[in-house]
Amino acid sequence: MINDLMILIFAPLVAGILAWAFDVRGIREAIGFIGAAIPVVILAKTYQTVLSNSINYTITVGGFKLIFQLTALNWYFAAVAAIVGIAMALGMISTSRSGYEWLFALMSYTGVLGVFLSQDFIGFFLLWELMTFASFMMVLRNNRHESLKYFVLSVIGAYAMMLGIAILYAKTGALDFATIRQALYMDLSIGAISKGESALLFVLFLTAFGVKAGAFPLHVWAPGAYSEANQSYTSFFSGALSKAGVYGILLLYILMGAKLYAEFGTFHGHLTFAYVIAWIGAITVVVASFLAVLQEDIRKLFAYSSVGQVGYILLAFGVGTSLGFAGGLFHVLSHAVFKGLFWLVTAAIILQTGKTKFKDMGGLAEKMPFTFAMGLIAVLSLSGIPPMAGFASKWLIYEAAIQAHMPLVAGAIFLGSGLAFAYVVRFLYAVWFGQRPSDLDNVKEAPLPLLIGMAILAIPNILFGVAPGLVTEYINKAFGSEIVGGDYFKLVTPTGTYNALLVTIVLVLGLAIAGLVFLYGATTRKIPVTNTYQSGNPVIEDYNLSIRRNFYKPLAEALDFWLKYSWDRFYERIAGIAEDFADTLRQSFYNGNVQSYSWYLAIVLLILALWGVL
Amino acid sequence: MIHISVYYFGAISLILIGLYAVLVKKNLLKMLIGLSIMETGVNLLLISVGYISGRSAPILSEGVGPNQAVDPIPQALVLTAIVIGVATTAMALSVAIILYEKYGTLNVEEIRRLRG
Amino acid sequence: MNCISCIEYIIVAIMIISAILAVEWKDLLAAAVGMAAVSLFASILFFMLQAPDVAMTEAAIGAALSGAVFIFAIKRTRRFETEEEEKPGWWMRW
Amino acid sequence: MNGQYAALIIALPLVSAFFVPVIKAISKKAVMPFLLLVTLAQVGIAGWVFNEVYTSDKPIIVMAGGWRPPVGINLYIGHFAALFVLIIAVISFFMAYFSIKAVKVEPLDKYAMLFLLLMLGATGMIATGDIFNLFVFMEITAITAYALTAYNKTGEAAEASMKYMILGGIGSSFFLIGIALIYGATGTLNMAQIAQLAGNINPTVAQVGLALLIFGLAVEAELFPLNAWAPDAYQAAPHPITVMFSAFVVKAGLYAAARLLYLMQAVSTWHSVLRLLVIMAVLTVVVAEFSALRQRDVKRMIAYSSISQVGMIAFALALGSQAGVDAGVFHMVNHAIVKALLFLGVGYVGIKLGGTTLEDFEGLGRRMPLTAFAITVGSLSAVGIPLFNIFWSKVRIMLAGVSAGYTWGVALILGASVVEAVYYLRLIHRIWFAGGGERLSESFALGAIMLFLVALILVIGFYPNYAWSLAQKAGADIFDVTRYVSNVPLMGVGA
Amino acid sequence: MVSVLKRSLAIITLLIIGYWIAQAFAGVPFGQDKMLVGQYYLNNVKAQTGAVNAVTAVVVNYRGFDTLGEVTVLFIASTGVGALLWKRKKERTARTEGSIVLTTGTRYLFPFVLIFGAYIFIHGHLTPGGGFPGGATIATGFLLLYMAFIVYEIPHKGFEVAEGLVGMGYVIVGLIGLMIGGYFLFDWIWQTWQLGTNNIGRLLSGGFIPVIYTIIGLKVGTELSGIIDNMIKEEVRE
Repeated sequence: MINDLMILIFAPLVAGILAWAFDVRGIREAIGFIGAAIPVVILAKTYQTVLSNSINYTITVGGFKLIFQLTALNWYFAAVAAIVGIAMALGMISTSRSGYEWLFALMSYTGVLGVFLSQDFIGFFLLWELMTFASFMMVLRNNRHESLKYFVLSVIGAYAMMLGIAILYAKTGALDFATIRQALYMDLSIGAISKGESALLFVLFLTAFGVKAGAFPLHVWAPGAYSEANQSYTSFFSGALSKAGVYGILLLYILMGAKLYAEFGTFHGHLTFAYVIAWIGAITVVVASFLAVLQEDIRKLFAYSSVGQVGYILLAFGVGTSLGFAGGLFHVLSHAVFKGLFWLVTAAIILQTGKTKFKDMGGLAEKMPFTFAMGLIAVLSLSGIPPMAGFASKWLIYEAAIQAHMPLVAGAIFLGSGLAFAYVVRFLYAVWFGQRPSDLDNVKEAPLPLLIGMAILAIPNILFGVAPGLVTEYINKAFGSEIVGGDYFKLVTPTGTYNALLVTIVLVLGLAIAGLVFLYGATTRKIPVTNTYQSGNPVIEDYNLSIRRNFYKPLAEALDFWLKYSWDRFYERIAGIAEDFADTLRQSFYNGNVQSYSWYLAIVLLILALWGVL
Repeated sequence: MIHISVYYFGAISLILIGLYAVLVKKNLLKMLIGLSIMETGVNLLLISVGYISGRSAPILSEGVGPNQAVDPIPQALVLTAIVIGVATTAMALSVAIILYEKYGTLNVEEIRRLRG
Repeated sequence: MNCISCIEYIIVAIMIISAILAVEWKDLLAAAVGMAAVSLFASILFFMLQAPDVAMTEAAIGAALSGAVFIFAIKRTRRFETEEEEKPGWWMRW
Repeated sequence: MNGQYAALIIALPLVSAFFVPVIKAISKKAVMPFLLLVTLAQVGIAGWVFNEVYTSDKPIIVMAGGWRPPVGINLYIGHFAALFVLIIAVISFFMAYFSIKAVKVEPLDKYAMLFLLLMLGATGMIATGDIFNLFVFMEITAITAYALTAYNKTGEAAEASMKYMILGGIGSSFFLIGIALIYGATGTLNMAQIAQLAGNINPTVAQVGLALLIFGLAVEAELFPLNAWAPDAYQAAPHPITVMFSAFVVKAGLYAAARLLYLMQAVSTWHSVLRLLVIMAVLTVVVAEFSALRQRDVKRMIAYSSISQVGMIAFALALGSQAGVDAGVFHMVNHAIVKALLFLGVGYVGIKLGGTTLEDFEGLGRRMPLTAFAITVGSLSAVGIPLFNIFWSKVRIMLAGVSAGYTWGVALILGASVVEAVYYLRLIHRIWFAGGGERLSESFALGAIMLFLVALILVIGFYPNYAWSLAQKAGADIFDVTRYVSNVPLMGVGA
Repeated sequence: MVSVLKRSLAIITLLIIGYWIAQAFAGVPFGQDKMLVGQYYLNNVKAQTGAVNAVTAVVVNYRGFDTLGEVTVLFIASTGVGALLWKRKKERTARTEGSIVLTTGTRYLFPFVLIFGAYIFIHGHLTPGGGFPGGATIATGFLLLYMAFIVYEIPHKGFEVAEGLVGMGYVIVGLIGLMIGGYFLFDWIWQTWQLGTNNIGRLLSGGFIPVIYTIIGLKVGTELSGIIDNMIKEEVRE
C-alpha cells in the first residue's frame, strides 16, 4: 500500500527518463504512455479507500521528512490531473517527435501529482519547482523569450513561497501541514505571528500561487508559454498544471484561514482576505476574457481564455462559502476537461494544417469531422451551455456568489461568460465553417491517438454535464457535509435548482425540432466568407473586417485607452531597467582599476574603524 | 588621546604610509614599495608586542636566565613574515615586468583590460 | 628623557621620513633605496627591541635583497614615475 | 596506522613538489604523469584519513615535532577537515589530468610544482590548528595562486595576478596585525587555547583583532567588496586552476574565517561582527549575480556565479546557528562539485574552440554533446532546480537564514537567485537551441570525469541523506567549539 | 584637483584607521610581560631542544611546521619567478663590467662571503642569525658576482636540482622523525638519540637544528640566487 503512492508520483518521471534514454520511435511512446497511465490505474484502485481513510507515504530525504498523503480532497485533484495526463500522453504520441519532450512532459506530470499529494512544505516546494522547471523546459525549446518570462515569474513566485515557508518554519518550527495548521491555530491565542507578518505571509503565498494560476496581474506569462509549447502538452499545462496554483490557494485556506480571519476580520460581511482573492479572480476573468476576444491567433485566444477560466476558480474560492468551494472544485474538473480538450483540438488543427491564425483557416469541419465534433463539445462546455460540465460548475459558482451577496463579482461571471461566448463563436465559425482556403484542401483527419485523447476528455464533459451529481456527491463526501443537494442529475442549492437531465432532454428535443425544421422547412442562403463588415467605418483597403480577420477590432478601438496599459510591457520595462542597472553596477564597481579596488578595502577598514571607534 | 609607545607609533605610521602609497600612487612599482613598507611596519609591530622592558635577547647563554629574556615567539613569527614578504615582493615584481612588456606602462589606470 | 629613548625617537623619526620620501620620490630607483633605508632603520629598531635574529634577517633579506630585486625590476621597466594629465571620468580612476 | 601519519597529507605534496626539479632533470616528459601519480596518492591518503575520522568519529590531532598543542603546532583534522581534504585531493587529481590536456604553456615543471603547492596550501589552511600557521598556509595558497594566475603570461593574466596580489597583500598584512593583537592579548597562537582565553581579552583588542582577522580572510574568501580581484583571476588563470580556485581555495578561506569566528564567540562584540558579515555576504550575492547577468564571457560569468554562491555560503556560516553552519558546509560541498564541473566543461570548451565567449557556446549541444550535457546539468544545479544537489543546500540555507532572523537577507538572496536563473537559462538555450556546427571529438577521460561529477550531482540530488549527514557532522565540527577545545590535547602552560 | 581631493581623503581615511588600530594596541601595553607559551619556551628550551638561542629553537623545533611552510613560500617565489619570467632563451644584457675595485674585491671576497654565510647558518642555535640570513648572505655573494662580471651565470640547472633535493631533505628529516619518534618533524637527533646532551652552548648540540638550518641556508641561498638570476636575465630575440 505504501509503495502505491510512490509509484503514483514517480512513475511518470521514471517513464520520462526511460523514454528520454531510449530515444527510439515506438518504444519512447510506449514507455511514455505507460508512465502516464499508471497514475490513472492507481487512482482508480484507491477510489474506494480514500473516501474512508487516507493513504500515507513518508520518506526522509536529506534530513527532511517528506510526507505524501492521499486524502479525499487531493485524490480529486490528482484524478483531474491524471485524466488530462493520459489524454496528453495520447496527444503527444501524435504530435511529439523527441524524447526531450516526453522527459519534461512526464516530469511535470510527476511534479503536479506530487504537489497535490504533498503534506509538507519541502516536498511541496520540491515538486512545485520540478513542475515549473519541466514545463519551462517544454517552452524553452520553442521560444527563449516567452519561456524566460514564464520562468522568471514562476521563480519569483516559487521564491516568494520559499520565503513564506521559511518564515512559517521560523515561527512554528515545523514543515508539515498538519503541525503548521495546528500551530497557527494555537497562535490565535498566543499571537507570536504579528499582523504584519500574517499579511506578509498572505502576500507571499498569494504571489506564489497566483503566478501559477495566472491570476491578474501575474498572468502575463500565460499566453506566451501556453502557445509556445507543444500543443498536446499545453492541454496538460493549462488543464492540470495551472490547477496547482488553485490547489495552493485552497491550501492557504486550510492552513492559514483561521489565522488570517482572526487577524483581518471581515469586510462587508466577507472574510477580508478571501475578498481580495475573489476580486483578483473577478478581475482576471474580465481582463483575460476581453484580451481573449481580441486575439487573432488560436493559441493566444485559448491561452487568455484559460487564464480567464482559472480566474473563475479563484473567484469561487474567494467567495469563501462552502458552496463557493464546491463550485470552484467542480470548475477545476470541468475546466481541466474542456480546456484540455480545446488544446488537443488545437494541436490537431496545427498538426494537420500547420497554421495558427484565424485568417488562414476555414471550412475544416468537412475535413476533420471528428475533431470538429470534439471542438464543438469543448465550445459548448466552455461557454457554459447546458448540458455540459462547464455549465454545471459555472452555475454553482454563480449561485455561490449570489448567495454570498457579491453582485459585482457575479456580474464579472456573467460578463466573462458573455465574452467567452464571443470568442468561441469566432473560433467555431472561422475555423470550421465557411470557405476553405485552397491550401487546406488536402487536410486529413487527426491521427488516431490524438483522437482517442480527445475522446477521453470529451466523455467527462458530457457525463458530468448530464450527471453533475456525480461530482457534487464526491465533493460532499470530501468535505464531509451536504453542500450541494440533489441526486445524480439534479443540483439543489439554497437558492436554486438545476436539473441537468431535464435540461438535456429539453435540449435534445429542441435540437430535434430545430433539425426537423432545418431539414424540411428552412430556407438557407450561403454567405461567402469574404463578407466583411465595417461597423460604420468607411470602406478602405486596410480596414477590412471579417470573421477571420480583425473581427473584434471595433471592440479593440473602444478599449483603446485600457489597452495602452499592459502589465506585460510593464514587466518587460522593469526587466530592462534591472539589466541596465546590472550593467551600470558591474561597470562602475568592477572598473578594472586596482587602485579603486584598494579603496574598497580601505573603505571597509574605515567602516570597521568607525564602527569600532563610535 | 591614547598613549602608545614610540615603536607602536612608528610601526603604525609605516603601515599607514604604505597603505597611502597603494591608495594614491598610480605607478605599480610605487604601490609595491608601499606594500613592502607596510610589511615592514607590521613586522615592527609584532616585535614590539613581544618586547619586555629591561630584558635581553632570548639567547640563553652567559647568565641570561629564562626570566631575563624577551618573548621569542614574535621574533620567530617575524622571521617567517620577512621571508614571506620578500617572496611576495619577488613574485609581484616579476608580474610587473611582464605587465611592462605587455602594456608598455606601469600606470595601473591603463592596465585595465579586464573589467566589468 | 634619557639618551637611549632619544635615539629611539630619532630613529623612528628618520624611518618615517624615509618611508615618506620613498613613497613620494618620483625617481623609483631612489624610492627603492628609500625603502631599503626604511628596512635598515627598522632592523636597527629590531636590534634595540632585543631581536638580533630578526635584525640580521631584516637587514639581509628585507633591506639588501628586496632592494636589489626592486632595482632589477626597475631596470627592466622604467625608472621614473610619470605624472600624467587628468582625464575625465575621474570617479572611475579612483 | 598511527594517526600521526595523517601528516602525510602535508608532507606528500611538499616532498613531491621538491622532487619535481629532480624529475625534470631526468626527463621532462615525466613531470605531468608524476603530478597525476602524486595527486592520486594524495587521494589515497586523504581517503584513509577521511575513513579514519568518520569511523572513529574523533578528530585526528597531528602534533608536529611531538610537542603538545600550545607549545607545538597541531593539525586538527576533524570531520570538516577530513571531508574537505578528500574533496581537495579528488578535485586536484581530476585537474591534474585536465592539466595534461589544458596546459601547454611552458615551463610545465614549474606548473606542476605550483599546482602541488596550491593543493598543499589549501589542505594546510583547512587542517591547521594554529593561527600563525594558518597565516603561513594562507600565504602559500595566495602566492601560488598569484603565480598560477599569471602563468599564461599574457597581459590579462599578469593584470589579474597583479590585482590579486595587491589586494591579497593588503589583506594578509592586516591579518598579521590581527594576529599581533590576539597574540599580544593572549600570549598564545593555538586556536583552541585562544578560544579558551577569548573571553578574558580586553574587549577593544578582541574586537579589532577579530575584525582584522576576518578582514584578511574575507579578501581570500571573496566577500563583497573585497572580491574585486576574483573575476579577473578566475578568468585569466589556466582552466584547471580556475576550477581549483572555485572548488577549494575560496572554501579554505571561508572555512578559516568561520573557524576563527566561532572560536572567538566569547568576544563581546561577536554578534555585531556576525551582522556585518551577513550584510557583506548578502551584498556579495546580489552584486555578483547582477554582474554576471550580461556577461559576454562565459568563464567570467560562471566566476561571478561562483562568487555569489560563496556569498551564500558566507551568509549561512555567519548566521551563528547550528542549522546555518550545517547548511553552509553542505553548500560548500555541493558548490565544489558543481563549480568544478562547470569550470571543467567551460575550460574544455575554451581549449577546443579557442574561446569562452557566449558565441562560442552556440550549438555546443551539437558540437560537443557530452560537454554540453555536463555544463547543462551544472547550470541547472546552480540555479537550484530540484533533484539536483544545490536545491537541498539552498533550501537549508534559506530556512536557517529566516530562523536566524535575517528575513530581509533571505529575500535579497532569493531575488538575486532569480537573476542567476536568467543567465544560466540563457546559456542553456544558446547551447542547445541556437546555432550549430560540426561534431568534434571529445576526450574520453575528461568525459568520464564530467560524467562522474554529473552522477555525483544527481546522486546527491536524489538521495541527499548521506551527504547531508556528512555535512551535519562537519558543521558540528565548526560550530561546537567546546568539543573542538576538548579534542585538542592542550597542556597546561601558564594559565 | 581630483588628486588633491583623493590625497586628502586618503589621509583622513588612513588617520581614522590608524587611530583605530592604535587604540587597540593601547590595550596591548608595550614592554609588559605578556608571555604564556613564550615563558614555557624560555624555561625549557635548553633541556628540550639543546639550543641556546630560543628564537632558533622556536623557529626550527617548536614551530618547525611554520618554518617548513616558510621555506615552501620561498620555494614558490623562486618557482613562480622562474615560471613567469621563463623565456625560451635568456641571456644577460649587462654591457659594462663592474669597476676594478668591485671586480677585484668580489674575486677575493666571494669565498669569504660564502664561508660567512655558512657560519651564520651553522651557528644558528647558538648565536643570532640562522638559515635565513645565512642563505641571504650566500645569495649576496652571487649577487656580487653578477654585478662584477658581465658573463657570469650561476649554473641554474644545478641550482634548481639542488633546491629541490635540499627541500626534500627537510621533509625527509621530518618524515624520519615521524618514523622514529612517531611525530612529523620530531627532533629524533636530540630526543631519541640524545646526541650532544653534554654540549649545550657548543656547536655540536641542538639536535637537528643545525641540520635543518644548514638545509634552510642552502635552500634560501640557492633560491634567492635563482630569483636574482631570473630577474637579471632578459629574453634574447632572434
